[in-house]
Amino acid sequence: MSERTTPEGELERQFERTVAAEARIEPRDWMPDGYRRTLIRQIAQHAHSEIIGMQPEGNWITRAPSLRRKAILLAKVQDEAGHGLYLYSATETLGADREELTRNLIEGRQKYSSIFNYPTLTFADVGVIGWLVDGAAICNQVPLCRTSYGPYARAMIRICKEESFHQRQGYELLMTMMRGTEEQRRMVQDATNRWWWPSLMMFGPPDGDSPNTRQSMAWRIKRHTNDELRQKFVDMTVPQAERLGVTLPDPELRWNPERGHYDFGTPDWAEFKRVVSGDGPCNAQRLAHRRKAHEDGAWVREAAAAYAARRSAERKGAA
Amino acid sequence: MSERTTPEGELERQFERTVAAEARIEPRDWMPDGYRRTLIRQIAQHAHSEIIGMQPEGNWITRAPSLRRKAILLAKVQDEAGHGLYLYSATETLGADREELTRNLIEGRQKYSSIFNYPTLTFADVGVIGWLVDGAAICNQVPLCRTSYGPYARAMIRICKEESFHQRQGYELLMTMMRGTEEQRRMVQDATNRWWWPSLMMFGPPDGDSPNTRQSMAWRIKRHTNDELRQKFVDMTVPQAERLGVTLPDPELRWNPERGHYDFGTPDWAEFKRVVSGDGPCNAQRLAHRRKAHEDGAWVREAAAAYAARRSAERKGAA
Amino acid sequence: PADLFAYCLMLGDDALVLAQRLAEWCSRAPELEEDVALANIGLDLLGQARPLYTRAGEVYPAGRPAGVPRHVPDEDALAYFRDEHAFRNVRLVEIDCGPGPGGDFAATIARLLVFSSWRLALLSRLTSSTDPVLAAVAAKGVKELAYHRDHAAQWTLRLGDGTEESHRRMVAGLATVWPLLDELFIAHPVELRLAETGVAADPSALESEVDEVLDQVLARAGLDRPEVRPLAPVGGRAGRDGVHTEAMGYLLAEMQYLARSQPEAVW
Amino acid sequence: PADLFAYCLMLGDDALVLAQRLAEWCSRAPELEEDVALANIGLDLLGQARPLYTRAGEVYPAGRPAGVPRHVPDEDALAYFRDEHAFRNVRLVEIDCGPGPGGDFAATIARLLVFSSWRLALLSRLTSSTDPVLAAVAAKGVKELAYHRDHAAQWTLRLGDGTEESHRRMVAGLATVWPLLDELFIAHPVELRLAETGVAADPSALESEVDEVLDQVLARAGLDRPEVRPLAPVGGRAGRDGVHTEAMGYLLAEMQYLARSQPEAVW
Repeated sequence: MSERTTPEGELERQFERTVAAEARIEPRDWMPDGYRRTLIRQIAQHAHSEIIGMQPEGNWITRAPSLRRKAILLAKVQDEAGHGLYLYSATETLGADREELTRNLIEGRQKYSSIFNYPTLTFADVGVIGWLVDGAAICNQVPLCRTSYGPYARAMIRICKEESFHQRQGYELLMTMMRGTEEQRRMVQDATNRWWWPSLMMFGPPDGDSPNTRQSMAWRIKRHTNDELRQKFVDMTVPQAERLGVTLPDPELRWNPERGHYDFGTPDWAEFKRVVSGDGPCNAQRLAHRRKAHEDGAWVREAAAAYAARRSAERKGAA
Repeated sequence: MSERTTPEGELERQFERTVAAEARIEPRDWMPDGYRRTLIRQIAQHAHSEIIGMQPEGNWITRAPSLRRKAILLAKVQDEAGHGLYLYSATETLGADREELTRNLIEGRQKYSSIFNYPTLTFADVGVIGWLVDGAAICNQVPLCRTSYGPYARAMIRICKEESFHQRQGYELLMTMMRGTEEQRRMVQDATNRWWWPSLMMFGPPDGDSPNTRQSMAWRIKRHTNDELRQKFVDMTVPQAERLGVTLPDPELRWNPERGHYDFGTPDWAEFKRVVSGDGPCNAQRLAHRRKAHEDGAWVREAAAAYAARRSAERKGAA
Repeated sequence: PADLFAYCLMLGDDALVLAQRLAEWCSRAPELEEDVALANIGLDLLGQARPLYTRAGEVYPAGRPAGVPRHVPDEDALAYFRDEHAFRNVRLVEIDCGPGPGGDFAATIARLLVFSSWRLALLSRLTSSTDPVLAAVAAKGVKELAYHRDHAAQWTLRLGDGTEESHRRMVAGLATVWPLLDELFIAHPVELRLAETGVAADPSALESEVDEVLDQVLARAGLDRPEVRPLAPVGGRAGRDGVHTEAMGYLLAEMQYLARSQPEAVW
Repeated sequence: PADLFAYCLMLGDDALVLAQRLAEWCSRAPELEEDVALANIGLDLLGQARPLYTRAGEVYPAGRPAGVPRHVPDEDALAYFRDEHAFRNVRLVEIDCGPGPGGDFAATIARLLVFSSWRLALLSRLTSSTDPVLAAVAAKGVKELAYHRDHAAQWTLRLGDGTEESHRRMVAGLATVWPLLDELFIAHPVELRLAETGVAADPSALESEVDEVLDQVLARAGLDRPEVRPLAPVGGRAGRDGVHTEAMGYLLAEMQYLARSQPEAVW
């Protein structure tokens, strides 16, 4: 490395100028190893989250109570698979290997969003996931549309567009259910109670406990702190809850006219740590499901590869 | 063999005297090879029928619409497993090997009653199987309680007792359903329509086409011809259908005061032959189910055998 | 109108039940691309079923299941509140071809190949149906089905001509679905009556066309037509008559349970 | 009476849901003797659930699900017309331990060992319940549970000390069920209140007794206690609070579908 110090230093300054100017880093551009590693890790975790995130909602596709909802839900879960695909592609532009990332996921070496380690217990959960979980995801992701790495930013633009669509659909389902029977209103309230705190945890630990934030912000990978995003989400969501007619399960939640924001209680960070470290209600189930799908499908992928290799050899033989 | 001609001849006369006197042949008694082979085949087929017969009714245990019916049905299917066990034991007294008979079944070398190759489509089928299928089985089996081979006869006494109990329970379920809703009455009639002709076929082909009947009757393995038993079943069942309020799906069915019996139409013997030869609606499914259970359980049986062998070796070592 | 009602159900039920089976794969497919593809096919089929049910309800309101609250649209009343015997789909679409224990990806592809080849031939004819809704559903559907058939054919080639294992599984998958093939070409009286007036197509007229397609795909994939006998009907009745396999009851229980548990609910 | 109602449901739901899971084995067991044995155990548990539901309905008629026709007995109204969140069983009994894809015979035996050891300890205490029905159910149940536990223990020995394969599977089976163990000893407020009046038993008092039994069986079978962490509750709530695993909804759909499809029917 030392022999290339000068050009490397030049490249690094170039990189920093690009980032500072809010321009995009592209796959062929030079980038610091730490930037590359951070991005691969972050995008892979995001991809894993989309893939694991298919399960909680996928759990209701075969049982959706109307054909319209069945179609909406199937399309949504399909979109999540699609998001996973774009994001894995973005990691490939950074030199990562999808098969390896998948192994990292199923062997528990890389994380995915902990929110998916909670079960979906009623059809209202489908709506609440759209409203709260997709809502929180959008808060997290909108700034990523301006992230410094080009392929990631472009993937996020597409993903955010689809997620807002999902969020509106989720909220609309809940609105419909709230206009329905007493039991349906109970289901919506119950699902809200179960998903509210985990949704707040989606923004990560409080800023004081978030060691990677500063570097990521300098690199323009990240643009807001966890607590800023969390506040934004709460401020956005409280009026939506009111319109819906559900109570958010936080007795400390109230408008603070001085701050111009809602005050809210402290999530149970001990629970957060347990779930992140593998002890949520569904961690084992989600990973086992993914692992089984991957292993059961191995013979198919092998067959496709063998077939492609043979065809390609034939074409070369013919040429 | 020739050297033992005289004692053999004596044994054979002894055997024939025993049979003619309506006494029982016991496992240690001499018996002709043909008698032994016929019995093994017949008892094994009967055992297989009990085992395969668990499937059509077993199909409704997890979905039974009341706890009482769930308990009755589970107990009934359990009894069928028990019947299979007694009957396999009876074949073992004739020198057969249960594992080999099971292989004969799952590899399609030995038959089971073709009636179980029809699907159970509604809960009414559970009742109709009790009423018609168990009813026909009882007609077939009551004479077997006096069959010449002791262990078989004793097994049949126990089995017949339990089957009449099942038959009454099936009929009672239908009676209850007929007192229920319009839809329930439709279900009972529909199930009756589907099971009536297959039940008549349970007595086997018409006497003219039943090659084994004569020898089996001489050996007192069988005591009535197929057609005699079929007539008896029809005579018994028609008044039951009337009490129930269902129509038997046979336009030719009517009382014949001259014969003192009901006249009835001819079953579709071409369908019978197709189902016997493997082409019924469920033949492949029933065998695949049995095969899967047997294969999935192989490791358990091997473990039990290894454990038993080790314990037995330890006991010998200790002695 | 009762005939047209029944015919819409036949076409709609085929699509809905297969969509339900395909949805079972969601998050379980061998690769993400296939999760997307199978969901897409399921969505196309759902999208065909819905206007067919609506049409059924429109032409023959008496066919709507009794007792379903009025706010439930016809499509849902028909999909969620009909009992098994009122479903008119062919048995091919209801059997478990995986991801359940009854099959695997190869059996799913085998079914999709057979189904889409057949339905493409059927919808092609229905584009000129004298019923405008059927004609419109068919016109949209032929494009979708052409893609489904192509997708299934591509996989049949890959699996048939992939590895030894995939070849073996593809052979088994074909053997799983082939007994259900004959039923596709048996005309129901409703179909025959409606074919005479140009509303429906006689399925028995599709057999040679479908056979040719299947033979071509199998030949290119190095696979033989399975030598299996057709699955018998029950007392002469099969899927189109509302007589199904034992798999159907479980499928409907899962699909309809929530809707039936809360009939007054609004979704 | 609402407490006693809830407590009867807890005990009844544990029994019914496990009976339902055991019934899934029927015609699928590794040998006929085991088909008989598992059905027997399921029947015993069903036989415990029924008087518990009847007692629940008797002491607290307001708990009967609304809208169920009057001819439906309480036991069926409670078993078939309650929604998932009203089921009070521990999560151990509802998970798929085979014959579904979630387990195998070893996992089934592992669950039965844990469940029957625990329930035997629980019912032993309830034989002196001040509620006569609970005491009677418990008195009958202890004999049954002693057999269930013995049966499970015998198989644990055979599988743990059988072949390499069976040992491996038994280890995996224990790992499947062990995360659900802790929940068995967490007292619900209803249990605590009723324990004070001598109606119920405090499950937290059973832990050392059950642990001892399990340790003994495992030691004899050459198996270690799995090192797995307990399955987390959801927002502090688990089975006894009506918060279940995702498996529960499918189980109820299958079990309740027919009864709910035809609520006016008489069975």
